[in-house]
Amino acid sequence: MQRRGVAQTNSEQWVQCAKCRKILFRPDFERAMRVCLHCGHHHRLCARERILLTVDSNSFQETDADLRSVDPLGFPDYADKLRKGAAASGENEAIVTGTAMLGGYEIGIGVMDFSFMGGSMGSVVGEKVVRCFERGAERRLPVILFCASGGARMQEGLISLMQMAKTTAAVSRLQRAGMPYIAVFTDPTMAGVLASFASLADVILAEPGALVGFAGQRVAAQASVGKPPANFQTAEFQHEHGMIDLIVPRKQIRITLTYLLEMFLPVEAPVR
Amino acid sequence: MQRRGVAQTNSEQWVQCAKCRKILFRPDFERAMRVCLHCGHHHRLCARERILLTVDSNSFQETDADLRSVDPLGFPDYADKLRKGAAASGENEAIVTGTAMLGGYEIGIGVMDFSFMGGSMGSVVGEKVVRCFERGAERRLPVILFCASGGARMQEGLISLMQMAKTTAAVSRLQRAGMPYIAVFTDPTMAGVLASFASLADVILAEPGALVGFAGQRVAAQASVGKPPANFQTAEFQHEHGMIDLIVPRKQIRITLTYLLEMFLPVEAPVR
Amino acid sequence: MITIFDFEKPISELESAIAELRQLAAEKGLDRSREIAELEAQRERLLKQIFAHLRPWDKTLLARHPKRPYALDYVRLMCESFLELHGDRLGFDDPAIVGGLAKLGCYRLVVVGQQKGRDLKERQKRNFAMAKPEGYRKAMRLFRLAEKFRLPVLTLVDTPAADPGVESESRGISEAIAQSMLTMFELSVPTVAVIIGEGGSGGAIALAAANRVLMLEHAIYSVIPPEGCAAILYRDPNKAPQAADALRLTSESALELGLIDLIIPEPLGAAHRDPQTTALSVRSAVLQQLDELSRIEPDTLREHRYQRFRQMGVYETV
Amino acid sequence: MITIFDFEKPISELESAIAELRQLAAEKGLDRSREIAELEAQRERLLKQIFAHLRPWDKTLLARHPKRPYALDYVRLMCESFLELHGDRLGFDDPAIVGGLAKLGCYRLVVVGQQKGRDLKERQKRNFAMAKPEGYRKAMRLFRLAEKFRLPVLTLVDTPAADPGVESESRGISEAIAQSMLTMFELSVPTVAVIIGEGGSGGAIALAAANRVLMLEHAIYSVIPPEGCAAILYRDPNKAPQAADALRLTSESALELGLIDLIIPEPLGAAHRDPQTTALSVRSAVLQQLDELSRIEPDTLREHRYQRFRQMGVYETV
Ligand SMILES: [Zn+2]
Ligand SMILES: [Zn+2]
Repeated sequence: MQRRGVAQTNSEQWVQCAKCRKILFRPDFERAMRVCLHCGHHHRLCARERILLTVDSNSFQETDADLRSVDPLGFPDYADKLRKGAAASGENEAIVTGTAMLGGYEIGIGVMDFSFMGGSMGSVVGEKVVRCFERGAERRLPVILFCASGGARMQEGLISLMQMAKTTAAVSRLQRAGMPYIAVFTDPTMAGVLASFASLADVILAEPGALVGFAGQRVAAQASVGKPPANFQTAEFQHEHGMIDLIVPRKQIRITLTYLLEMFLPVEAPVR
Repeated sequence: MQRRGVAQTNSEQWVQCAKCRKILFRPDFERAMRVCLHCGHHHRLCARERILLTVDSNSFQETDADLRSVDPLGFPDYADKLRKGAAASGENEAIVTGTAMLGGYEIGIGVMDFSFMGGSMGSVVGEKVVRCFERGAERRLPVILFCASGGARMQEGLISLMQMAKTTAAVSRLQRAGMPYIAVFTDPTMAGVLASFASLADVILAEPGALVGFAGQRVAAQASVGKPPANFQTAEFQHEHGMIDLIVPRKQIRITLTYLLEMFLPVEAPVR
Repeated sequence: MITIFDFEKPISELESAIAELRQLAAEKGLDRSREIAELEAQRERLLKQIFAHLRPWDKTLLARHPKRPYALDYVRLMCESFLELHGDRLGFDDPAIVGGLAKLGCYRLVVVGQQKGRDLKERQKRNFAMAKPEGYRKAMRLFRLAEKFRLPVLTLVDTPAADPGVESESRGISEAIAQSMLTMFELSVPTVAVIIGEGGSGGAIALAAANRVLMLEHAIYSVIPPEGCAAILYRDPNKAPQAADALRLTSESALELGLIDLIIPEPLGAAHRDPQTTALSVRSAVLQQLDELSRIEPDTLREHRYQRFRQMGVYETV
Repeated sequence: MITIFDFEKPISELESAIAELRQLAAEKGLDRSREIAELEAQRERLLKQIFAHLRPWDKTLLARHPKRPYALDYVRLMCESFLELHGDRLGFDDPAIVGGLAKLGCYRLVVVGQQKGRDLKERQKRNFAMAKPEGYRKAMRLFRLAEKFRLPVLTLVDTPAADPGVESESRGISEAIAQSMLTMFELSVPTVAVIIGEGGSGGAIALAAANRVLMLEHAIYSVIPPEGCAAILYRDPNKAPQAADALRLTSESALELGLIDLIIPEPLGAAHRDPQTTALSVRSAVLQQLDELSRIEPDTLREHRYQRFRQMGVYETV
């Protein structure tokens, strides 16, 4: 698989599209929210970029930034990988959470960052997701999660598997509070994250071309009789199969989320 | 389609199996509950026979026997068909309902009779089914329904379509009361009956080989790309496709129902 | 493609004449307005005359008219906004049923409807609005969303029947229809169904277990297609017109029998001659129902809905 | 088929010797009971010695042992009665997951478990206990039945993983796993999960979101199969034994980490050497949990279950 997410930097002024390989003028590329102006390929965003592009200006207030992963099993190279992940992403963990305003509505928000250890879910990601849902239930905030993850974090062993159950339980909290939960699948949304809180949203949006699936492509192909279809494990495939409500180009995500909040959030009874 | 349900009478002593065509000694055949001793084909039973074979002796008390169909649309030949149905079945309508004991448990029971206008559901069948569920909800009785029907009764036009909604609504009444509802699909269970109250039971049993499906076989084949499988629209097909819990030979229906009642009905808290 | 039914033929002849005259006048720069006005008056008289005496079979043809507005046409013409949602979350997304979130007047709604296709390609894609189990399961998912967020539900019914094929049978089309009705009965939000075209048996009632059921004037609602009924009754599918009579599948009959609550009048010449006006009539009828229903308590709504269907049936006690 | 793992080899050699001696004694009518007793004592010593020092990889092999009792074996050996129910009511019935209504002591239960196949044919039919979406959807249907009739739920977990194939992906395997957990969290009846063999990642946790999670002594429970982990970690699937060490997938580790509640001891030589005794141990462990849980109020059960998983996770605050 090509490194589909990353636009190669050729110089300060120019970048190369990871898909069509065309050269793009960087200011244009950034203005297009890192969507290729030629082929429409949606390049990955880091968490902070996503937040900037999504919520109302200056409204984001980060929460739980003080949580750090430890190495509970003494797993080979885990401590090193955590350091490298922090360096690569500039974040302390694979998710940034907080509260913000979106289209004038107060929301709880979580944005995963694939550049921190492939967005994998260990104890800290699990805890931050859970706190996001719990905060939503307590303060009656809708929750919006941008997913980007290769799955559970193997380096925390069974503890990371338990994060699937823990985050799922927290979804049920928000549900009982009657608050909306909207998920946005970005490239990639896989395995343990897809098979837990991500798939349980009231409405699921996805960016075009995002990789979305359960098992690795090789494992899936080996376990199957026929050949996987060409668009296997893309957002488009999952949309065809009823798992995603809408494929939404990056530029329209903000307005789509706003419309959904407007539809779902309780308002005063209409005056007649 | 052969007249699969009916065992031909050759004489007082002998009958011919509708499926394998073998000749059977009538007393043996009746003792086997009209199941062919050679090929196991389950011949249709009329409602009264079914009740006799199912509930505890002398426990059946019929209800709503006083309801009669009318001809609300002035539909061609309907009045005549009603007369013929009554003559053929010895019943006033296509379902007999009541209360009874089964394995020592008090139940509400309804048994459809295919020999009355193909077990079709018009106003009276709908009303009797609804009363069965309502009685179950009010008196906290589990409800057991034996289905045998070609579908809605065309001769009552839209009124008969509404019986699908009406009986479905009544299922929700019983559900809210927390009382179990068990359906037994006998040959045939089709169309408007299958697509309403029949499919909504907590547990669904079926007799081997019963025809169970939505549309007529010809319509289904015409609307499909491939050829229907050999067992299309049999109880076995529906079982493979997750729509029926168990295929139960006629001899074991009583004991299976008793076990289910034992499992579902509230008992005193176990003593410890 | 222009479809002209027998009873529409004289009208369309007049319409052609009017169009020709207009063109001629424009080309030659002549004033033919008097003649045109006369022909138009004639057309109006003829329409009134013909539409005053439609037989159930004529209505069947109108309900199936290829130019008749479809569910998404109504959504577009009557709602302030609409966002379609997709998928049953079980492996499928059935294009024969569409649904989503709409604004209608002061209401936010979940709208679910059966959708026919306008051209051949879309018709095939939408399977002629014959929903498979996944269509009803998508509908149920949206109904549950409506319940969760306390949004009223509007369904737009327009289907010849549920899909009867092998695939649908193998995924439990009967169960899906039954569950769809059950889910509607369980809702505690206001629900309004409008039969906009063909209300075809189980496929239709699956989306019509609502607090209020309205019908467009020339829509039909039937337990069996007239062709199928004719095949059974007369052993001749060509006797569908007689079967349509026997089945009494018109809006007038449904209202008389107490099975629907209201007929929404169509413009003279039926909905396809003026979709805009038709949609506005639907809009105001639906808004009126919502105004009434939204004053009722959730549990009472459920109970009213139960009683609405509970009393349907005609029988005697001896 | 006889499977002898490396660490079991000396034992099976002794067992062969004992069997030979017995046969010889019987054939010749000789009394060799002293020699036999000696060999048996030796076997016992050896078993103790070997089983005192099992590595995580040995446990992995034991958990996958082809003679290990499977879900339906436990049901048969420990329940007074059982009626299997079938189908997800959505079009499928997955043989990889079995479920039904059982009596266990004074309890009536819903039992759901992953079921491996004993011979090649059954193994294929049951897809090596790798459930497809429909398996979890059948489980959910049975969970809801349990909730409705206030029956406690027992799950028996034994799967290498959920089915990862194209078919499962296309029907939403991820959604099914997530919904299965969610459904378990919503239950207000007591729920007990027992990891009886392989607790394979998402496929396992889907059935293990219970009030109490027990593990058989030699079962494993892991976020990833050791082979898969080795392929990533060492770029060599043959280094699975090292990966098993790193993953700490044994019952002892799970208990130490506070992720399970209890280890159910197996007979000397593991469950497959004495299924009957193992099943009775499972039975009494489950009954004890049910006795405790059935004293707790429904809402409290749900809250306890939430808190049980809520506190899982190891991190620091800076
Ligand atoms: Zn490009
Ligand atoms: Zn026979």
